[in-house]
Amino acid sequence: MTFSATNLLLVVVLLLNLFFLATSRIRALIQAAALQGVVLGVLPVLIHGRIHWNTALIAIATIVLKGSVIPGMLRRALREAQIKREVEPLIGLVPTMLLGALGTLLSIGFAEGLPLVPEHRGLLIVPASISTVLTGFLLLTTRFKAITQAIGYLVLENGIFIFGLLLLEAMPFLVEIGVLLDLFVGIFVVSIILHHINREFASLDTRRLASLRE
Amino acid sequence: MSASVSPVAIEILAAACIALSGVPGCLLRRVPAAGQPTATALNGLGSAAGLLGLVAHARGGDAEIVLPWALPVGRVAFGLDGLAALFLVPILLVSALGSLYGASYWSGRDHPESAPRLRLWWGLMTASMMAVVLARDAIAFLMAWEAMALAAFFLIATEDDQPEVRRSSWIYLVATHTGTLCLLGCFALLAHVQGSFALWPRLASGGSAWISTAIFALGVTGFGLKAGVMPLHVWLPGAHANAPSHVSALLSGVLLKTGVYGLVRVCGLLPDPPLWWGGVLLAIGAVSGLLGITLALAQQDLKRLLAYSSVENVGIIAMGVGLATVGRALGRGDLVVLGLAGALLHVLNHSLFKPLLFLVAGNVLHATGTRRIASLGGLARTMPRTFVFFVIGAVAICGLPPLNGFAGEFLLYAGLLRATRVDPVGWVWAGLAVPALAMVGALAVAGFVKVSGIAFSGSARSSDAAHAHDPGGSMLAPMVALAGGCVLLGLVPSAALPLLERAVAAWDPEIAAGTPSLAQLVPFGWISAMGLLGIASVAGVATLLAWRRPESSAAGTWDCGYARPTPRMQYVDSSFSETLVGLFDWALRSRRASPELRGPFPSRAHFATRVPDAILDLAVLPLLGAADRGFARARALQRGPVHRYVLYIGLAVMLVLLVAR
Amino acid sequence: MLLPALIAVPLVAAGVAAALPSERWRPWMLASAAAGHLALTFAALTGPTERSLGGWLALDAPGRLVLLLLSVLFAICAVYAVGYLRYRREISNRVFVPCLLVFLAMTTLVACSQHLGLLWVAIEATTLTTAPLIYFNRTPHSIEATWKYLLVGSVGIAIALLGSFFLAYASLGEESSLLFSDLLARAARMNRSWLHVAFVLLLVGYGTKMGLAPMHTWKPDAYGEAPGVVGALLAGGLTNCAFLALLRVFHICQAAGEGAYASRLLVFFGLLSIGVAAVFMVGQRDFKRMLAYSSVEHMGILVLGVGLGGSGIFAALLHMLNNGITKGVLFLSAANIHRAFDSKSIDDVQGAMRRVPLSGWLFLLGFFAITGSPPFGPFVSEFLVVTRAFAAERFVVGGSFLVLLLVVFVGMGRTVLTVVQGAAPAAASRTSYRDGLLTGLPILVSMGIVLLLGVHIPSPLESLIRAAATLLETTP
Amino acid sequence: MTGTLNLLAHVALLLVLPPLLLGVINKTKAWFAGRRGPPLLQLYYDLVRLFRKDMVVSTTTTWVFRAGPVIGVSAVFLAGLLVPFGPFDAPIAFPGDLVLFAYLLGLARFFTASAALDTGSAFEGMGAAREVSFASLAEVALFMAFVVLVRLSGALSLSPMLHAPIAGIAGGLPAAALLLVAVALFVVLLAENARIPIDDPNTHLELTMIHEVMVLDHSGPLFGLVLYGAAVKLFVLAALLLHLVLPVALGNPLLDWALFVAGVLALAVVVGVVESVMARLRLSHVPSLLIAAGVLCAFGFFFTLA
Repeated sequence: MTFSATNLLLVVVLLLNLFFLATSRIRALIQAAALQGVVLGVLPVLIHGRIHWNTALIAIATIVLKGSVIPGMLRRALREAQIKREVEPLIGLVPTMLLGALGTLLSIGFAEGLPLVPEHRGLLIVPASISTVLTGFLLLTTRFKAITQAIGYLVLENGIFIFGLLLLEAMPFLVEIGVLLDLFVGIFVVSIILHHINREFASLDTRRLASLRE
Repeated sequence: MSASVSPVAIEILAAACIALSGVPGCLLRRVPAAGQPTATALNGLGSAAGLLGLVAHARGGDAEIVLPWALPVGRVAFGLDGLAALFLVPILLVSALGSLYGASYWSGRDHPESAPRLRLWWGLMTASMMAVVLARDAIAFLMAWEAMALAAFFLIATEDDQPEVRRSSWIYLVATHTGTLCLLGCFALLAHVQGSFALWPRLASGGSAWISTAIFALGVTGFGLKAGVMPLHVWLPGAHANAPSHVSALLSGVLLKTGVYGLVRVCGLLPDPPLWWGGVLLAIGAVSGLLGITLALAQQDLKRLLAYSSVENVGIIAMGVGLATVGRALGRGDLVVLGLAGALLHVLNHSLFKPLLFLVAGNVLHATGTRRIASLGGLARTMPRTFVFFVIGAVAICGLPPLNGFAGEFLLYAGLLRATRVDPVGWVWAGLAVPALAMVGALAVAGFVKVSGIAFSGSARSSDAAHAHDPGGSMLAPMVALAGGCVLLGLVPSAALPLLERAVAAWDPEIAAGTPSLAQLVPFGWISAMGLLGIASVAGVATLLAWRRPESSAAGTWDCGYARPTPRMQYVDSSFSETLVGLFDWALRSRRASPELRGPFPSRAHFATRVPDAILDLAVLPLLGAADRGFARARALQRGPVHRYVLYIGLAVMLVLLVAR
Repeated sequence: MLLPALIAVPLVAAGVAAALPSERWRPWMLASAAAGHLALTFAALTGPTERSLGGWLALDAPGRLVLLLLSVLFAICAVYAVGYLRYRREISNRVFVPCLLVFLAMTTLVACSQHLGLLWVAIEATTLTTAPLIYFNRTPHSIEATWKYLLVGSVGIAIALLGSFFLAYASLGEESSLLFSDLLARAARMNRSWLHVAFVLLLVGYGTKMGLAPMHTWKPDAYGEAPGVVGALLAGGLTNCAFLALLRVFHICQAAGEGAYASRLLVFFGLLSIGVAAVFMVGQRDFKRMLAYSSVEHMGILVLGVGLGGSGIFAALLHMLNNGITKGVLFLSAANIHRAFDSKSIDDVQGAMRRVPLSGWLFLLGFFAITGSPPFGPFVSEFLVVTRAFAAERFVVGGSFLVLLLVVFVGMGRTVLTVVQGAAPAAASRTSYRDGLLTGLPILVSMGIVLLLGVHIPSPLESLIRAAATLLETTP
Repeated sequence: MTGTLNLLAHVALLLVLPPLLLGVINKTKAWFAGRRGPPLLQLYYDLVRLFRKDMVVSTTTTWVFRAGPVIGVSAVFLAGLLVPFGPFDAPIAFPGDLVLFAYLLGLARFFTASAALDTGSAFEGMGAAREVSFASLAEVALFMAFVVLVRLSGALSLSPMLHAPIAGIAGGLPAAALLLVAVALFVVLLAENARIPIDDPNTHLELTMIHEVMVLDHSGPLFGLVLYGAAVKLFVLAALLLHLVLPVALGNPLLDWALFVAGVLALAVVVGVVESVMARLRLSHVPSLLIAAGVLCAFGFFFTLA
């Protein structure tokens, strides 16, 4: 049972990835990121069945941070910048989606090449992780608004977190918390920088941020 | 000097003393007059100690010491052998005399800010040149080599507020750094073949032929850049023209010789070098000689002319080294002795007459403030003593009999003529090298007749030249010493015999058995005799003329009865050398800015010819410009938006994963 | 007990500095914390290797080397920062000083950590603390530089984290852990394809933090806009932490028998970095950006040295020391020149030797040092790299290395000499900034160290480097 | 005993005979032109007249003006001592004296040209420029000839080298080489002594002169020295060339000396004939003539290798 539930949630994550690339409304992006954060929070409990005290703590911390605190910060930055829509991306919405889908297929093929430990054999974790990383990467490279790039970075971190699930019992608690803390402080500093960009350039469009060149 | 103190130790102490000669000058800045005498005194003391060390070496024989100094890698080893001793003589002499000359030429009063610094770098440069010649370990050699290069850079850039000085010091710096990198590669290969960093080993076999060729190529390029042989001479004219005159004297008199020292050592690496090594050096020498002197002929700036003539002289030295290497390849001991002795004697001679000529140029610059030959004239009458020194230097540099230039070229000719009779292979190069050397000699005569005729004779072409006057005693004293050296070595060339024989023995210890010694190969006695006979006959004819006591009434130059001749009607340097520059135009590519005269009454017109440096202006700079434009296009990588930067990271991961499967 | 103290002292000082209200006294916290840290470092270096926090923190030979460099460089920069901040009163240093101290703590953590995950957390923390440092000048350019630094740096570090997980998972089923000792023990049995992908990801990840090409794009902007003292710390300190991480990963790869694979990649990235730096340095109009490219070049040299293996590793470690201190000299003297002319472009900045003689001369000597001129330290290590390249019969690598060094010299020389020589152009703005004791002495001291490293390396230091090199070569 | 006699004869001839050569040349040219021409001893009369006259010295000159002719004569005289006359050895002979011979000519050229420039006149500058330019090409041909002779004779000193043809070099290629070298040396002789076709000694248009224009301002004894020096130089080069044209030794010293004098005078007649038959070359063509002489020697050099 647990296998099919985990795979189900991973499929949800894959669908969310496609959604990220489809929408250009930033508010919806933040909602989706929050949802993905919650899903990631639930996954560790599902994979390991028995509730060990540190797995539970990590699950709660992930849900709290990725589900509400970080999206809250991003929303506040969005409200301050008074922008609604992402401007026309570098290569258009549909091509990015196609690239995202192609990326997912590639990640599945790539995952085949990597042998897995017997108990993880059926899981979709590696493809999901790589696909999420690629989605985050696409958001970073094709979108222009600074806040969308921050969200792209967040999705990238989620992808890596998914892969981290395989090593949950080996990874010491301190490091997991350290990773989460770093993510939180990262987004906190990014939001401060977004505030300063908005104050200085009166817009979050990173095409203005290209005057340092050779 | 008891034999207990090894000559190397004396040399190192002397080097240390000279190195510190500039320091007191810098410390007591408040008393500008005090710095110079202490610097010159310390320099002189160091040189004297150095010469004493050479005398001790002459008696004591080769010596080597390893200082207990823990370099990060390699060891600080110094050694003194015949070859190093010979190269030390010019370093010590020219440095001491140049410092004496610089005392009043570049005194603390006229140049309060740059004089102390110049003396500091002067001392450091001399000391590091001594260390270069003494070093017996690759790391110590490279350290001394770069210290010398940097000190020379700071000396050249003394007046760095002028853009021309900055440009030429920059070209020098790039050239010298290229040389250092070549040497880096060469010593690394040597360490790979030989296993240790010990210097100037006699390699049984140079590893694979390919590696020994690479060692030779890198060594010749690295040391050739410093010696200033033809294609690698690009930095030399600019550096010599823009440095203070006594610095140019040190540069061309001695710095080029460290490059030659390196060439000689590299050629001595293999016991039986391939024949083409010698051939390449002979060819480089001939080309440097010919094109060097023709470019000198075409120059309109006195110090650039002398700089190009240094290229020519280094070319002649390279021909000597090439001949010696050919001799080693063929196992002909007499060619080795004659070639190397000819080259080394020319090194000694050149380090006497070239600094003399540069100090003459210094006097002229000091008195008239200009280096342009065409605006000088009549200096023979306004600066009689400088003119005498110039004539001595000019006769010596053209290799004309009574003076020392002749002895050096005589050895080279003897060697080349013997080489023409080597039947299997040697005849081609030698056969062509002799006429090349002859032409170089004749062109040198043309070049220095031009300078003596245009710059010194005739009437002054500008007011500066008219008001010139001879400098004070302290500037003339070193010139007397150098001129004396030229005359002495000219009349008694056998004085340098012991020094030369020890150097040849150090270079090629297992010389072919039965090789006659240098004294037997070359009739030094006859050269001295003919020199004295020449002077006697001149004196005889002069007394005959004086006995006749013809009353000589003075009048203006008849000049075919031309009514009012003006100084501007005299021949000018570019017109003097026009025939020869025309003859060599395929190499010189001279530029001519001549006005087109239109209309019945043509307006004021200006005619000028300019000879660019063939290699620098027509090959190196355009090439670098093209590379610059190519790099500019490549810099589009950093165009600014952050997505492109993140894309690079993604691409890097994917490509590496694909390629490095 | 020493290691936690090494990390705690800066953190406590950061807390106190944040609390301290007076702008004048806060910089002195820097100097005192640096002094304390230096003392503790020497105590830790001379003492036995102490393990604490359950074996996660331990100072092995490479760690000691990096810690020593960090501590010395921070002490130099701290003294300089006191003088610098006294001049820059118009901007509050309430954020600047604490961030610097946290930066020191985190880099010390990197040097001591024996756990790949903990090391990652520490490096990520350094990225976040340096962002406000780069933003110190509050100009639009510095915002752009900070944004690029943060984004590219974070993406790079995220890839490194993914690589760490791949590496942990490579031992397939055995109780996977990220402690170096465990990883080394299990290295022989690791799965090859997991290991290859892990190494590539770690190389690109930490390569981004080191500034290897093509991941170097953030460096010219960040170092160009940050104040000189931050540039010195980043170029001399942070890059070496990332290099330490790469060294440990390379060690694991070698233990797993994949040394050849890893070396080929390192040599490729090394030469690529030197080449890209050379191309970008020619015709560079801004002397701070030029120093950033010089840092890219020297990171390439470090990686090239390690890639060549054998005595190349000793050369790389020695070069890490030489490069760190020389970069300190260059960045700090460049900062003085920048303040004296209030401009970074070589069109306005000329004749530095006349306006700020001490900084001008040190900038010129630093240039000679960094381009490998003999009397100074970097020459020895670069010569060893060339010797190793030829000893390993890799003539093409050695030859192209020498050619690229020449191009770098030409590119850098043109900029430096224009800045240093000649007379100040008439249009140049006259500022009141001149060489002071606090802003001049530290550069002089570090120049002395560079000269010392070139002429005579003290034996304890040499044995430390030798130990680090042998440790990295021996597979358990 | 005969050695010192030959030495005395050598020196005597070197001192006395040269002016006669120019007399013979002028006589031949006059005979060609169908006029009586100046007496054979005309140059001796000129020299005596000049040595008795006073001289006018320009104010712009220095000691170099006087040194030019003095050093010119003594250098050429010394060069004469090196060249063997006829089958007899030269008074001074040592390995490598051919280099000294050439460089003595160079020394003479250096000072005569400097003396010319010393007067500061435009014409003399022109003459000096042409003199040193063409001399550099002539010297290449001279040395190339020496290299051929060294290859053939195997000796490094002038005396044994020039006596090799007398020793009867076998026919075939070496003889051809000697012929080429002889022609080249003849051209060099014409160039060094300002004879037609390189330079016209009797022209009055300064723009076309080379040697004559260099001595415009010399007068009195100095001019005498110049003329005497030119004559000695012609005599020495003729003696050098004679070894290739007339490599004959009769064994009896008196007859040999007579044969030598006759040979030299015959050469003077040949020069006179050439001057009467040819016109002066355009100045821009002179370098190609001298280069042709050098190429001839190069061909000779390649012949010696067979």
